[in-house]
Amino acid sequence: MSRRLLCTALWLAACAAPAAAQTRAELSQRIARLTTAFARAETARLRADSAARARVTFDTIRAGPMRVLAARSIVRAVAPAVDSAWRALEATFGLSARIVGQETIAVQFWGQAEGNIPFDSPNTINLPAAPPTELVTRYVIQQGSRIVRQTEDTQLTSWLSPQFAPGGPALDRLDVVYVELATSPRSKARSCFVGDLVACRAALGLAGREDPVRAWYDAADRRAIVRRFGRLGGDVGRCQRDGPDEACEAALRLIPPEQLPRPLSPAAQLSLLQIVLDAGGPGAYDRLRSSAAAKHSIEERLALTARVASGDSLLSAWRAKVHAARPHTVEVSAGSAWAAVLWGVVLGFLALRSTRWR
Amino acid sequence: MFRQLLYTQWKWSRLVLLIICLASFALPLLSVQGVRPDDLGRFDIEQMLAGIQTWGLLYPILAAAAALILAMTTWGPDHRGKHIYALSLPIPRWHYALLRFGAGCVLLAAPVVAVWLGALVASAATRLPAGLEAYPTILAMRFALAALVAYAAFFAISAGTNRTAGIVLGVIGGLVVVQMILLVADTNINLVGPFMLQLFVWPGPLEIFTGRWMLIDV
Amino acid sequence: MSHAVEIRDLHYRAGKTFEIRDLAVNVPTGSMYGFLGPNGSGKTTTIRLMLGLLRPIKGTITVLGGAVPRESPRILARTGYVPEQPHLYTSLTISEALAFHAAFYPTWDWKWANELLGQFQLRRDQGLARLSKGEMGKLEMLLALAQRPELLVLDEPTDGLDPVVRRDVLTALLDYVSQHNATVFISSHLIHELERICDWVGVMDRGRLVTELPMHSFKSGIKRLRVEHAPALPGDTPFVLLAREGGNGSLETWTVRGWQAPMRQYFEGVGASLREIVDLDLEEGFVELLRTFREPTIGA
Amino acid sequence: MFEHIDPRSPTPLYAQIAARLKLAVASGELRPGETLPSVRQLAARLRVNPATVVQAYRDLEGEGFVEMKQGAGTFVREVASDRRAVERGKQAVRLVRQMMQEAGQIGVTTHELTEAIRQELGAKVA
Repeated sequence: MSRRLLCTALWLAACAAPAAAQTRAELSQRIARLTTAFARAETARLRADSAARARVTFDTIRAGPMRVLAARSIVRAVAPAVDSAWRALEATFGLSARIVGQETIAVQFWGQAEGNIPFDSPNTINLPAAPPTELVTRYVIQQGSRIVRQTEDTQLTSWLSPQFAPGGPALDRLDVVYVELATSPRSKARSCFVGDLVACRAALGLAGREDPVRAWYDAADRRAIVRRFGRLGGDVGRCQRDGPDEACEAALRLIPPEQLPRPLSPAAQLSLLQIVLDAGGPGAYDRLRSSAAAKHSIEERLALTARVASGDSLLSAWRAKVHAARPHTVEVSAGSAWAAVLWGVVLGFLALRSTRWR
Repeated sequence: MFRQLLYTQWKWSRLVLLIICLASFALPLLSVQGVRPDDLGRFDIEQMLAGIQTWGLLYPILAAAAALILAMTTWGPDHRGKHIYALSLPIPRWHYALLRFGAGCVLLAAPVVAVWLGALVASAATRLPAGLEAYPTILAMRFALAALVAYAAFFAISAGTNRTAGIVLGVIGGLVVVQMILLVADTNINLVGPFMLQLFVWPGPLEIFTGRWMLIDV
Repeated sequence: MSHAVEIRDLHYRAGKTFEIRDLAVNVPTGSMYGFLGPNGSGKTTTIRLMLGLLRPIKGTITVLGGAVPRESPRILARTGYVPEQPHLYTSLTISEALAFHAAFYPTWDWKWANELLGQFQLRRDQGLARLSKGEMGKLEMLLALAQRPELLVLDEPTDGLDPVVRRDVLTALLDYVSQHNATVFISSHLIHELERICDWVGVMDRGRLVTELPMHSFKSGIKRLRVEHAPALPGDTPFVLLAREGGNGSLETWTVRGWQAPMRQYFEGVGASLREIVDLDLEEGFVELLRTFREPTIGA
Repeated sequence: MFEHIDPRSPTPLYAQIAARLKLAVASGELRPGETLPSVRQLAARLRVNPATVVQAYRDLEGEGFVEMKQGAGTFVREVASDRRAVERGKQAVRLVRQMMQEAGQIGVTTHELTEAIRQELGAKVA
């Protein structure tokens, strides 16, 4: 995880430098040198940890194929969380959930009797002292689903938002998605909201190999995004000063594709996925993973998983569901209306009983 | 009998009622000024909704102000005359207070209708982007309910004797003082907090004030 | 003889300073009952208690057959009230005040009201705030009379008004009383006026009722006697000796209450001689009565 | 006619009104058959309690001077001339008694009083 962040930081620093002086080749040379130095430091750290670990006693909690390492003093607290985590993972990922057994997960509480144990497992969860069980469960689920999703095919992973995990945020909040669609400044989101399925496909990033800078935004969107950058020279400056659209496009191309802000937030994608998994029934996720081999587009794979004829019908089903979840934000609920009337009567009655009249 | 009470109350409050009605009519119109496509012909919807929301804060304040002023003009003359005239009238006291309350509610209908008309005019006059809708009637209903609750509260307070008003203020003052002492002694017992919260949560009287006062929303 | 107003051992206290203790008042139906008393003697409070505006601590008040305060709404519908201070909504005009008042009284008589408006030369569109004291007094009386009440409770209706206004108000009152047999309970400091129109007198002082008599027996009962060679100790006298002042030499002046003609023999009996009997009018009688009521008489 | 009705005098108002009316009948000021002012008018004019006027009229009716007809008002009755003379005599006696009482108060002896009367009468006769 941290390596990836390091690269993006370098990229951004590189783009920010004046483009005329640095060619692309020099940039990639410098990054390669830095990553090798980082790798050498990492191996040294691992060798030191394994020596310290031998001296400390800890247990392995098993739930199905899942193996969680924890210090003896906190095993009683962690065990129930591991069980419920495993159940959630199995419910969502079906058979693929067994992949979680390939790696061990380590859990440590802050200030536990045994102190900080340098586990060699890449999935170490450090939690505050005596955390509530749901917190432990949520972290274990996240680690578990990360392990399972590591082995997803690149096409699925690049589309699916990293936040996707059983019980994750905003999986079923269609009303939040509705509000986003209705109020999003992006043209693709707005036309999707109005009914243009092609726009929905682009907004949800299902359009396959197309060039995101051109597919995801129209001219106004591109200018709006570039305008949000800081005061910079070159294409960015020209675009900000109402230059031609090409300047905005060039400015956007400086950012790596996966860093470009998608027209719709991950919540929208997650809601689509949720609909697919619900429609697909048990083992839907397994089918989604196995359909990678058939070289379908991500949209076709989703349609297959959801046992729906075509991508369009899936998208229109999704759109219909979102529209149906329109939140009644402004309405006065019957409860509060009656409460107000009741309070009016009660307070009014108080005045009638008032002793003012003596 | 009711007609006469209504007439006197109308005579006492007609000037300030007119001002309130004008404000109630103008408020929705002002709140939709921000709903226009920007220079790129696009609707910056978050911006617009934020603008409408800030304008929306004025509705509960206006409802409460209208209710307060009406309650004061209802009981003002009686207070000045120490209620002798009201007491000498041949109707039971609760009947007199009930008629006064009814007359107040009828007068309160004026600002409510003004808000409703203002909202209707405002929503008719603005071109809304897809996805946004205008809710004039719901806004007016919420305004009416808020005004009713506020009017009933102020009506009860100003009808009460100075003694009861004193008791009520004393209790509130006492609570705040005790709360201060608790804070100073940095125990984290919070008396006022949950009580205040209850006022604004559902069964509480002021819950109607905390709704979304938005003429235009998703 | 039934009473329009009956008050039995009434007990009321306002704050610590003032108290009405076991007060009993009986106003005969159809009479004009004059209610006398110095300032601060509790007249206005008694009137407010009588109308149910205030609640007594103890005691029963029956007005027009109804118990106050339980049935006060029905009683107030048949009672005209003119308070000591004007109590109407000053923001209204006269016609609005009339319309407002009329709405509450089923027995309201518009013809009589308009007639009185003419008599009192009150302009309909005049605002009450701009009325003079006299005009307000007339309006208050008008409102009370125009509702054709069976009982009129007037709290110093004409005090502080100029004679012309007083005359108009009194003639209207008498005019009304002569047409409808209504009971009038009038409290006033203008004793000559009460002497003229009242046939009953009640005197109240410091929250207690001093006396309650028909006007005629009240006035004839109180005399000032010029007595010569009066004995030092009068002993038990057939009348109530209120006060006794040594005049010049052996001539003394006795103020007595409950005097009747045959009581002359008492003086022969004690060897004194009754030189002269001086009649007192209501005001002198009232003043004497109060003076002696406050300080106990020498002899008694 | 009722200038000197005095509410402050000990004699009750109804008696004063009745006496004044009797005097008027006796002296011929009120002719027989004339109607007396209605209770309402007289009470309003004198600003006295109407019950007082009613009582005065009833006394007069008792003594046969007037006749109250229901709804039509009160009429002076035909009074025989000797009744009127008797009435005038009674009034004279009342005046003399009052004069003697006032004389007693100011210490005038009866002799001086009769002397003054004779003198006055002598001046008038002469």
